Amino acid sequence: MVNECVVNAGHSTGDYVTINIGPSHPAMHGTLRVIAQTDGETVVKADPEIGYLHRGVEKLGEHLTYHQFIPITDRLNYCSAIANNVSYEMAVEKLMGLEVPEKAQLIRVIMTELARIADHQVLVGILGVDLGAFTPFFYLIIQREEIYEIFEWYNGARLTNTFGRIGGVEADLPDDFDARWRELRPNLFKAIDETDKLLTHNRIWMDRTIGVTAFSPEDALAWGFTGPCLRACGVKRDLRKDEPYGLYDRFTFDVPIGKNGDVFDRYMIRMKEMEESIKIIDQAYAMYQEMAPDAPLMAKVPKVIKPPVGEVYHATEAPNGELGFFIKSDGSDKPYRIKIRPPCYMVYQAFPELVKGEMIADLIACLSSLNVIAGELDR
Amino acid sequence: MNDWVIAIIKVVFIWVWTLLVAVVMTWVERRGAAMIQDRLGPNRAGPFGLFQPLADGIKLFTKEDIIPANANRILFILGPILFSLPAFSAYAVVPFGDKIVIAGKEIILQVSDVNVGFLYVVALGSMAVYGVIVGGWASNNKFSILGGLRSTAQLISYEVPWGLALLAAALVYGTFSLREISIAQQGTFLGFLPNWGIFRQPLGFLLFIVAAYAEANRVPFDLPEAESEIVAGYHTEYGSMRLGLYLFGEYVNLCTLSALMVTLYFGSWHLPYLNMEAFLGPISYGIASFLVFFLKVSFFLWLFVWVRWTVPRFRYDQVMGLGWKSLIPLALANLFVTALAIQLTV
Amino acid sequence: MTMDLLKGVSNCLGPLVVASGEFRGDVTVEVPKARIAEVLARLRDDPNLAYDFLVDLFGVDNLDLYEKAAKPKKKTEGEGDAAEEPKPAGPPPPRFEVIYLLLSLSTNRRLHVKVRVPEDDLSVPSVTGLWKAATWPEREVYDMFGIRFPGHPDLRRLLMWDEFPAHPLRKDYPLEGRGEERILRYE
Amino acid sequence: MEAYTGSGWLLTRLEQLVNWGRKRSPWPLPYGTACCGIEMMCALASGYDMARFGAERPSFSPRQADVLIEAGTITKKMTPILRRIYDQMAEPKWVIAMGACACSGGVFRTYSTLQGIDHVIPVDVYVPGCPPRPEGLLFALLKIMDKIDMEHPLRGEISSLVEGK
Repeated sequence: MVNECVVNAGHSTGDYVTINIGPSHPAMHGTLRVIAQTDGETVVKADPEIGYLHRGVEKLGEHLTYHQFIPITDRLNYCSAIANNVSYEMAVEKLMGLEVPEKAQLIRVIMTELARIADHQVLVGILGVDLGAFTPFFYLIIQREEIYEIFEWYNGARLTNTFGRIGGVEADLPDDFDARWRELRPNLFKAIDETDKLLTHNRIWMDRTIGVTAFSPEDALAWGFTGPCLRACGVKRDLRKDEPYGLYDRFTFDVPIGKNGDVFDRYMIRMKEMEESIKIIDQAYAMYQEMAPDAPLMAKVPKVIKPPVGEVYHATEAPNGELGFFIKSDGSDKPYRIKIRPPCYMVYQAFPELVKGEMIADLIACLSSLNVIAGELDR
Repeated sequence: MNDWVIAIIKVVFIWVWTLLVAVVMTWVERRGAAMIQDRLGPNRAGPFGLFQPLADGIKLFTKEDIIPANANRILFILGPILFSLPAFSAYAVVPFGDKIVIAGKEIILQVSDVNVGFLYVVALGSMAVYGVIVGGWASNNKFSILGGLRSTAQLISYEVPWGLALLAAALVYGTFSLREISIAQQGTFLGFLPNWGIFRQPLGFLLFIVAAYAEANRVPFDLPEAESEIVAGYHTEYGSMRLGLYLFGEYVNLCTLSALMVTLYFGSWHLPYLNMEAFLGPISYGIASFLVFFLKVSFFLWLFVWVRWTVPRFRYDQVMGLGWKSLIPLALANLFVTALAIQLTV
Repeated sequence: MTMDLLKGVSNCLGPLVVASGEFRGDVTVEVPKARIAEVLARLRDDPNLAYDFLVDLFGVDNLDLYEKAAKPKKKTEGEGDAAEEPKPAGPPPPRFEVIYLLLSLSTNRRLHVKVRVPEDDLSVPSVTGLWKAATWPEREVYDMFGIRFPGHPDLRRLLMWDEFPAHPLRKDYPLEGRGEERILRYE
Repeated sequence: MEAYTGSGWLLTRLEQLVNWGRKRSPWPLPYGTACCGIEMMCALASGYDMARFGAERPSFSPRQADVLIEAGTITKKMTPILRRIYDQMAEPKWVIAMGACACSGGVFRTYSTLQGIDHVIPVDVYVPGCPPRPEGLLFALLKIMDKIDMEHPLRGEISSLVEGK
């Protein structure tokens, strides 16, 4: 009985047709699966099935040392690996009670915000592709390549960066960051602007997104929404502002919020956040330039990290929302238990509620706008 | 006997020409998309990748031919043929130039000048939906059937404004023959505009072009094969050359629709303010009229590509809403106003 | 500040707090398992605390921790064999924990609420009635540890496939698995 | 008869033509499950533009695809689905295993991860890296083209036809 719904998605019952969408489906990003009961084109019931990318990251973490786990965090939300790295490192630093040098924190801020831009670019591009507009995706990807170049030239990897170390960062920003950033900055604005022109006021785009899968703030909070999806519902909550970690209390930036929590608001939040991130990078880089060139980059960290017995939870604002790491230490060099709180996990579980009564095309739009990354969803 | 030879030459010419344009269109589409998207596009097969469609064709021909186990075999085979044949046949009545005089014999550049060519085109246009629905149904796949259903609903809905827009044009020209319509577009309108259909029927043209995009299943109306929603729509289960026929039929369809647009609204082979017949020899005039026609068609073909890579796609209910709530009332109003104007002026 | 928080929580919960602790600013309170839903409802509705947001919910298996405490010299390396080793004498402490991470949106304070689940009674009342956000996390805990949540609307496996025979995040389950394969019947 | 069988001139030329067609039009089935999927996207997008080699029109329907680009981790839960997708593809078909996870399981030596997709489907080209750069994928595509060049698509069929008569 349990098997029948697996590949052939069961048989249609009664008046409804059961449609199996995924896991290999263009809009399912590889590993998601939704079993939808439809009445014509209207979705009566959608049942998401996850776990197709469950790689046992949490179990693996119990068998790796604290440092060895950093590369694994890259592969959680692979659109913005650096945000995960930083989040994990901060959790371990909290566990160890380490104080990270200011310069290292500034570099972290710069890199994390770049990663945020890269993440949002993917989301907006893919949302366009899923709604049938292919071209913005290409415009955004071109600029994303330039961000990748900065990452690559900082630490050798394009996507899975393994950025930073526990207690700081591994290297200073290279000398020509200034030149690269000055070249990249106008291009980023240009890409955002082009996308804006192509999509935002496009009548078809507005028809397809405004009011689609709207969500009330009360529901969003009950379902545990965080990040852009929560802000789209009109709740002003950003961990960078509300529980400032690192140096985020020193920067001035806005937290854009939406009204209806529909696909359009989620899209607009991302578009605006990209611009806010550029603002933050500007400020952080100005502060970085004032630092002494030989300022320390690492706190005093022992070779083998053996934190005291205890358990901590530390959350940061990842591009998708609150990314938290719960680490329980038993005093050895390996974590006793690592629990990752992925942002899109909570968002995606409200999916049946979101798409009920909408059309199949809206289901796809909604899924894209939630930015469900299977890597962190399934871990 | 001589007439027979000429007719056969014309048929072969138009077939080859349509095939060639459809083949080149696949190349234009890919390179055009690449140009719009800041890429290069296929450039390895032949010069500028011009032989890319050929490579695709060879590959599709030599690929394993799969008919799914649960599919309806006969209909599955019939689907692509039903889809691509009407597209070819519709071309028979579209004039692709004025006339050419060779050895004292006047040859009309049109396969056959049917006096109800108009109705013929409309009738064949609605035939294409059978290819889609038959293919979608025969595949026995839920995505295919969804695609087929979407296509049927869409084509039926847009047939109405399409037909009404055509009807208004027919009222203006007072004929159903596409050749006579073409000839009627010579000269100027109101003294300063070219005497083209678009100036006599601006709303009609808009209705026609929107409906044509829907008829051709092109973005923003590509719901029957909406990639991100229903995988590949009605041809999800089709591979090898059967898929090739579907893809190919689509481009032939585009050709026909563009030719129709030019014939009805853009003065067919006429250049604005210029009577080519007056200063060109009989043969060169024939060739020139064909070239002018072809250039105009190319523009509309390119427009199809251009639009495809610019706008997102509609949702199903929005397509229906647009068709029934906006286009049909507008088309009816257009028809009424046209009829009134003709009544008053005559 | 953390002391204030602890005081506020114990005022709110009274004798329900079995134990409490603080580490690096994270406050943890332990409450009896059977009354978890009541505790969380009280924390949520208390006007001063207003823990109105469930951040996460997850399980912890303490098997190795107790074994290490019982034999401090000898560290077990292979978790695979751990299950077969004799349990330490005396009544074993509850093996599993379920931890609820709460957040107050108005004050931005966080609280960890912990319940202990003994191996012979693997069930914790569901809190899906309080927060819908608990739906998948509870399913995941069931999937990974085998802890049941009576009152959950749809308690199925979440990440592993339905016929998977074990609960992988338990400490006695080897990292590389026991060679389970998924076999699907095609029609 | 000689021309049609063995390594006759006509057959060889025809085979070359068929191979050329297949080589220049490898439509991919982008099966990006994890991190490598993002790099695959980059390879398809403007910077690297896999379409130059004719590998355009990503076909998500397995019936229409030629090259299965398996980019990313395959978990045991996914294994039967991957197998089914491969089975649904029409011959001739090729498989690129992109990334360490697809090749060997990569860093995820865990209970839920398949240790290399070659346990379930045959793989033509392995691309190492975690994830590989888009250039790696392009190189794999070129390797597939080399492989196509070495094939004799018609030989078996024609000789069996001739001998059968």
